[in-house]
Amino acid sequence: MRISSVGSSTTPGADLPDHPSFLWRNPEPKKHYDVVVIGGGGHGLATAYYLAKNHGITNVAVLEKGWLAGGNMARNTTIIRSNYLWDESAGIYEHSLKLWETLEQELDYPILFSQRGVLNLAHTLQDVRDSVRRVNANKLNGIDAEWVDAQQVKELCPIVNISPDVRYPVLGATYQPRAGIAKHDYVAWGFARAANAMGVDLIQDCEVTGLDVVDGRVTAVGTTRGTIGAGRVALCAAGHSSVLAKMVDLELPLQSHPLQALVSELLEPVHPTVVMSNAVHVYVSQAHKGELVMGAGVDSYNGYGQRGAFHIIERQMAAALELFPVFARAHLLRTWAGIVDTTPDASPIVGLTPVEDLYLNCGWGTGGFKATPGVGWCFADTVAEGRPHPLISAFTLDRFTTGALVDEHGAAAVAH
Amino acid sequence: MTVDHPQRRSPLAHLTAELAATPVGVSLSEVPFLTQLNLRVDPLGRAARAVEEALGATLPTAANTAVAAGDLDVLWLGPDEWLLVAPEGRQESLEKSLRQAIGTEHGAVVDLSAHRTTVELSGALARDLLAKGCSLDLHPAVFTTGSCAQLPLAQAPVLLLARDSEMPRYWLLVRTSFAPYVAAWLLDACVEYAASGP
Amino acid sequence: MQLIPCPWCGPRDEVEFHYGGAAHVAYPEDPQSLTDEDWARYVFFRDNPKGPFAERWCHTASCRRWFNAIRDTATHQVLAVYRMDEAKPVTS
Amino acid sequence: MSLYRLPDRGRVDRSTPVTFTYNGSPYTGYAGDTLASALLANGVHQVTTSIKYGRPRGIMAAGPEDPNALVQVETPFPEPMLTATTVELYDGLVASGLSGQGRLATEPDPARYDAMHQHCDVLVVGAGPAGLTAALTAARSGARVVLLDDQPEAGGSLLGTTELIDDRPALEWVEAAVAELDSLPEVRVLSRTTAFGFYDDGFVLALERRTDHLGFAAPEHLSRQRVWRLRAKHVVLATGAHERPVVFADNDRPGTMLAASARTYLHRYGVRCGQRAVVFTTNDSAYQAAVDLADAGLEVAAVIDARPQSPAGWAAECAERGIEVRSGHVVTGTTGHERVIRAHVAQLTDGRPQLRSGIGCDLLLVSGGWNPAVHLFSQAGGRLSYDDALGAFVPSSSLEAVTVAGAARGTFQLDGCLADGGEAAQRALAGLGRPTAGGTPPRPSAAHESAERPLTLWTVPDPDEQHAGATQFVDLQRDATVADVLRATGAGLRSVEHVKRYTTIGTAHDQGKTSGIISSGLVAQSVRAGIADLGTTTFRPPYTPVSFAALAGRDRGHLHDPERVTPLHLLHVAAGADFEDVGQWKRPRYFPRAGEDMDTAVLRECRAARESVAMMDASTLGKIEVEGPDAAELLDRLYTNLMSSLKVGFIRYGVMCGVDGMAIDDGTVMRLADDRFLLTTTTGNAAKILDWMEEWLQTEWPDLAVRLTSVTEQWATVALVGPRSRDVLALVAPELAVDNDSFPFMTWREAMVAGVPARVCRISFSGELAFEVNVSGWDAVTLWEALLAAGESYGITAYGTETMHVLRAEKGYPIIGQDTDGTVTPQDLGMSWVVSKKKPDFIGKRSFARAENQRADRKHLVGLLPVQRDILLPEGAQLVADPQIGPPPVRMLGHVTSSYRSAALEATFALALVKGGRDRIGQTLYSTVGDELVPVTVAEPVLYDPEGARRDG
Ligand SMILES: Cc1cc2nc3c(=O)[nH]c(=O)nc-3n(C[C@H](O)[C@H](O)[C@H](O)COP(=O)(O)OP(=O)(O)OC[C@H]3O[C@@H](n4cnc5c(N)ncnc54)[C@H](O)[C@@H]3O)c2cc1C
Ligand SMILES: NC(=O)c1ccc[n+]([C@@H]2O[C@H](COP(=O)([O-])OP(=O)(O)OC[C@H]3O[C@@H](n4cnc5c(N)ncnc54)[C@H](O)[C@@H]3O)[C@@H](O)[C@H]2O)c1
Ligand SMILES: Cc1cc2nc3c(=O)[nH]c(=O)nc-3n(C[C@H](O)[C@H](O)[C@H](O)COP(=O)(O)O)c2cc1C
Ligand SMILES: [Zn+2]
Repeated sequence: MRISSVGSSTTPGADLPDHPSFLWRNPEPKKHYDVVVIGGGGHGLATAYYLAKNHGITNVAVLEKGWLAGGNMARNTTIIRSNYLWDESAGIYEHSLKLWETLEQELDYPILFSQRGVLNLAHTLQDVRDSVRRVNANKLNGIDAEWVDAQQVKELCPIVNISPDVRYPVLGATYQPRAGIAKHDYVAWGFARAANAMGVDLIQDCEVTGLDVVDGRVTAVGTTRGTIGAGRVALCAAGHSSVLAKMVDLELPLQSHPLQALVSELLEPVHPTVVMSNAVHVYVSQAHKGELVMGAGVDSYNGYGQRGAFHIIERQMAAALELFPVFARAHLLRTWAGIVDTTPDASPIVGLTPVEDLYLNCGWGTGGFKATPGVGWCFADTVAEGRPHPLISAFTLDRFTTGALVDEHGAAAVAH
Repeated sequence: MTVDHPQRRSPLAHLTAELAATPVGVSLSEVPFLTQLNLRVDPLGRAARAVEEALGATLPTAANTAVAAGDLDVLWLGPDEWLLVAPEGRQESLEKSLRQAIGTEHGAVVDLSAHRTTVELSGALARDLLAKGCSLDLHPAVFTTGSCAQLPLAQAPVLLLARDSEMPRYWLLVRTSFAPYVAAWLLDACVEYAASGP
Repeated sequence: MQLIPCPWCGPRDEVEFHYGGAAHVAYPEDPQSLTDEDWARYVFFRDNPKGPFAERWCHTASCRRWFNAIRDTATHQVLAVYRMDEAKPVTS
Repeated sequence: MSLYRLPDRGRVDRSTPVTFTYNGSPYTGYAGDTLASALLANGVHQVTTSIKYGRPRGIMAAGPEDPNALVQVETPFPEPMLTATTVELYDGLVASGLSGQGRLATEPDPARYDAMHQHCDVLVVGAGPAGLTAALTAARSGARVVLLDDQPEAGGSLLGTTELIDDRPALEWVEAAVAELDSLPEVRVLSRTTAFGFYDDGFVLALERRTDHLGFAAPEHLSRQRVWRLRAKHVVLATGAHERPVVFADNDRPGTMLAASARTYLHRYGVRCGQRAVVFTTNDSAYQAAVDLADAGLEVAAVIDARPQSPAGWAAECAERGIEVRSGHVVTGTTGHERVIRAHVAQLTDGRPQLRSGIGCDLLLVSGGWNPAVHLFSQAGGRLSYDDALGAFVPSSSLEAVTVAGAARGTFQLDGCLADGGEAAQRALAGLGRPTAGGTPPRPSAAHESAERPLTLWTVPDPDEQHAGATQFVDLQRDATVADVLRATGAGLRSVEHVKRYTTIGTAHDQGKTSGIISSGLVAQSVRAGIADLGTTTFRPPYTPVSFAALAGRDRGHLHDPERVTPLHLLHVAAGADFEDVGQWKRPRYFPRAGEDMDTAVLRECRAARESVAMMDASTLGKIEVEGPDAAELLDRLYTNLMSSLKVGFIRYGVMCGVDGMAIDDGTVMRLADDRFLLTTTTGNAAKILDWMEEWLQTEWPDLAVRLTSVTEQWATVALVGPRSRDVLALVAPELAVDNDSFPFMTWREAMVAGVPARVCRISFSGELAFEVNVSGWDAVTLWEALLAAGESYGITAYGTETMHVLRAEKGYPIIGQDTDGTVTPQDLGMSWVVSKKKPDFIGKRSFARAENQRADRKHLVGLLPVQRDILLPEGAQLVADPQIGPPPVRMLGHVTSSYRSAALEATFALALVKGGRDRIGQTLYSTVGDELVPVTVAEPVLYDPEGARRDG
């Protein structure tokens, strides 16, 4: 397998590695599994992988209602960073980032993890305060983070317009050098292939339509391909978590919203890093083939339609051109949307549920791609051991009752 | 008590010349210092009738319509909310008569004369100009004379009134803090109609 | 871009509206008497169905009225709108 | 005249020659050409080389579906990645071929872009025969109709044919139709306009290219491109169909072209694309191309028809022209390099090609059938189903208020398209409740009746069995081949979506318009599934690429977002203020004098406020009037403290919390009358708080008789601050008793100030004796200038937000949003006094009782004094207990929220949120300053005048 670096060659297609010639089997579902993972997105696949790898639990099925990793995993802007504000978040995201750093070798799959650094721009004095606060907290949590001024922003990303004359000038940015992007599909396929190789059954076109609960304990899942017995059930359904939880009358503090993204045509390298801006509401990177990948905030209303409204895109383009005037004649090639499950404090919910043997991983909202290996690791451990892994123990459902929220709105408002 | 305001300044006074220099087909001007009162009463209540009597005008109950009575315009803003627009200097007398008419019934009268300023927009191209930033159907058969609507014009909230939908002639009532933006936006929208460019 | 039919102003672009989430979630009669769980339920937990959803919208850019709508969250189709003082209509 | 340009055909303007440069060589074409037609007319087929393998690539189509002919345009301004088939030629055009990656200009784009809203009863997309009849039928009824088409002129595929309608050339009918439409007042016809997105409720976005075709002559004042935001009651999609190729080995060689496209080049541009052609088809439509080319003087060597039987009528036409027809044959490959020189032809027996023979040609036309352009229909949520007879996906569900007509729904005969258009319009009119006007439907010339069904053939078996499929290109732009698809299915992939992502088929600029369905077909073959079940990949906007700038429109630069300003703004600008963005507002941050930096200016401004008198523009504060018998009750429910006990003429400070108990805003409340209050909000929160209040009022407590009105801009507010403020006020308000007894703290008065009516409040956000004077926005300048004049002898000093912050922080007054972050309660701020114990309930109260709120180590707002008195702590600095920090993670105790140099304290100081902070007062903590830790002493938050003696003057 060829593993290549980024942005060097003049023939962009030639840059990309070949995929392995075998990925996974397409087995018929068995009657019973030790663990049934619902949802074949990145989190579900990573969970299955680590169940097999770290815990030797291989009688596992991942049930996916559509095509594998066709949900948010197929449509996120792939930003990976760990510079979140609170200790609890720093713990899980940094654990994840460390895993990313060796994941390519671990999975023996070219996931194109590129640590090109992420800039979060500050445009107002309050942005500056919040940024400095986060940088300082990150440093004390052992996370590489810097505050850079506008001039340094320009050095890191020369096409950013740092003129003071724009509507919302760039006052500086936080910078995490180890942050970056990866190729989303390859990550999913890497986990899938490795899990498959260890015996995990990846079952597509298999929608879970019911959960059997006997004496307060989940025993099986009803699917469009028949009932499947389960020792334990791990829910990794992202945008559809509420719908599934409802099957066991479990109410979740989640709202599912459309979140849109877009790409341009392939362009010669112009954008060496990742730039995010809350205030003007856009984030941009240039992916490996050369397309600009961008996103903005969520559409305001609940929606399961995997599509959003176009004024969001138009606004985003205006914002992008404020920051990057050279993008004027780049072309919008494709837009799309995912369904993100947002929580009141912009932090995930991971752990046990009131239903025995039913485990929950949801609420990653607009920012869970970066957590894929980290949460897969911790969630697998939680499911295997029947207790919360220490790194996710703050992200209980219970926190909404006690009030011990992990409010990451500041670090996560345009959260990717 | 009317006070003499020697230095009173309207929000777009400094742009008078620019607004006057629009291309053929568009006229733009500020109509400063109009009296504007916000009125809230139950449309079915006794107070509403008393108000109508005092004003000599009906309170329109059809959404997004205005009625004119003499030099007074009554614009529907909501099911129990209207904006009364009158020539300059009438706020105190109008407020007084409204309060009197409402009496002890629950209502609200708020002087908003300085809250918004008014931009008059007319000419053959006026509708096109608005259509650049306003999602409402401005067809004269739809947004007829006397129609009014609150909505965004580009990025600014405005209150739009069709004084004459055929001619056409519109009023844009704009919160003063947004007025320079709206003026700049309108002037920029005119650029394409300038015969030889700006 | 959805057209949201304001019960007063008629159909207008969605940008004119503010989304208010689930409808018919009453403020508890006596919050102080609730358990922490019940209070948390009121504060943080809202229905999130796929399909018809009774939700609140406010026509902020225009008449500033709050109203209820039943909208299918899967298709975005607005099935009904009704004023705050009207009962929830039956949509099949 | 070149060998390839015919003297007597085409719609190009031969009186207007146009010179252009391609890949460095000069060429000539005509007005009315596209870059592609002009290149072809010059005998240039190769446009570029391919992205991955560097293979020569040419022009394959005549429209936006071309997967190959990518160019970079350099003049008048660089633009990446346009298809040569959609670039209209203009004088001075400089362009070059692109191998997949475009290049952005480094200088700013000078062009204007804008948007326009347009409503109509019926929107017709596509001005081919179906669209034109639909538009005419609808328009004749008096309906408001918009007809748009991406081409410079109407006619659709008729532009590339020689058909007759009503016994005259079809284009005469088109011309008459357009003239009639143009004459109707309620009709708008937009050419060069592509509908690129179909959203909910009849909302269609379209891009009009207004000046691109003018090149250097484009007038600067016109927008180059315009986004139309169309809202239609009914949409007729008459978008036609895209011809697709059949895949065979080396099918990417320049000179290989879609059959109907060659026909279009012939009839529309007067270009013959070669001298000797071979036509390879699976359906009837390519025969017309063969016949037309032959009639135009090309040698048509053969028609290779994959079907066992060629259609009799067409066979006869071919025979008449001496064109050999080989049915049951396929093209298996090509020879050539920059251009095809030979087509390899073989008989197909039981699906296997037999012995090959070569036919010399410089043009290889291919038709593998037609894909209805269902993109917009699918975007709008319409379902597709596979039509076996057509070998294509067609609209299958009915969408409310949408009708698909003509080739877009699989109607491929002209008569059918004309009829479809009329019926679509009738359906639309019926839905709108409009009667249809009469009129005879147009009648086309008779078409060849054919008994032969089209054959669905995605790919021809590769004679090179060793590298099977390696040069059989499915997506030419992505250099993705049949072998790639097979590798994907071999890897276990079953879904067309996976195959798309594995092979990248369909992800280039053309979004797989010609290749997508072939990929589906191949997958179906490979995994032995029905293509009907596999379906297509998802159609997403935009239909064709749209420049970012067009979408940004005029929302750029200073129109990007409104700059909200106060009535005093121009005075501040004239005074040289440095501004700060607060929400959308521009607020003066400080007023530097010559040679001053911010620190010096702020120290001076602070000193003036503390020692004499200073003033600031506070007009940006949100202001809400609350009126009605239940006004006090509403405020009691929303504020944490009691407002109903406030007396008329008095003012009270209040805090609002969310239901979660966290502080969301603060401000003052004036009681104007028993049933009237005026409250202020923070600058950035005005709209949010009004919405918040309305939400509670309308949705929870409709029984309360209260009405809320925003009066933010009605009032301009000037804060007059300092020990001399009373003296200055007395000068400008001679009738107002300003002494402490007559005008005590937290009261307000009505008075004439500077000759204008005013409401004067005695409140203080600085701890000094201070007043806030509110006047009508019209009178703001009068007031400001009068205060400046009256205060001159006291050295009255204008100050900005920075000084305001220092003054308030010295007093320990928090700023919601700066000293709080959504996780802070009033108690955390040390403001238990503002939380009523008496009220049975108010918003947020219940949350205070939660477990987390009981913890002693919650964060509290405290003061911090750096031990070294001149160190300014950075806002955002983190605090730790021990200077000896171990390895991370290090336990953090809180952070600095506000930090300033204080003239009054002659030291720096800060406010901070600190875990258990109130219990740490007097302790030493350590604050990060860069990579250092510096000791700080925890202090009471009120550092200046803790007794509050100064505010009474
Ligand atoms: C536009 C966009 C941009 C984003 N950008 C970023 C970013 O830059 N960085 C970042 O970190 N995060 C980002 N995210 C968020 C990230 O994509 C998600 O948080 C993350 O992918 C969620 O985990 P997942 O991969 O398991 O989810 P998914 O891939 O959505 O997996 C859930 C799966 O469950 C399946 N499922 C649902 N219901 C059922 C059922 N009943 N039966 C069987 N299967 C079911 C779904 O089909 C789906 O495949 C973005 C998201 C979007 C939409
Ligand atoms: N012989 C065959 O097999 C065959 C197959 C297909 C079509 N045809 C012929 O083609 C014609 C089809 O007529 P028709 O009216 O359905 O289609 P058309 O192809 O004549 O016209 C469609 C028009 O819509 C435009 N268009 C497409 N998408 C657009 C968009 N998104 N925005 C703006 N414009 C867009 C196209 O440029 C074109 O001008 C008939 O004459 C038919 O006989 C024949
Ligand atoms: C990081 C990233 C890069 C992408 N690049 C391209 C691209 O170059 N071309 C393209 O057509 N789509 C691209 N896509 C979008 C996908 O085609 C597709 O729209 C997305 O996976 C959502 O799936 P859907 O549109 O089929 O629903 C990209 C998506 C992501 C997440
Ligand atoms: Zn309304």
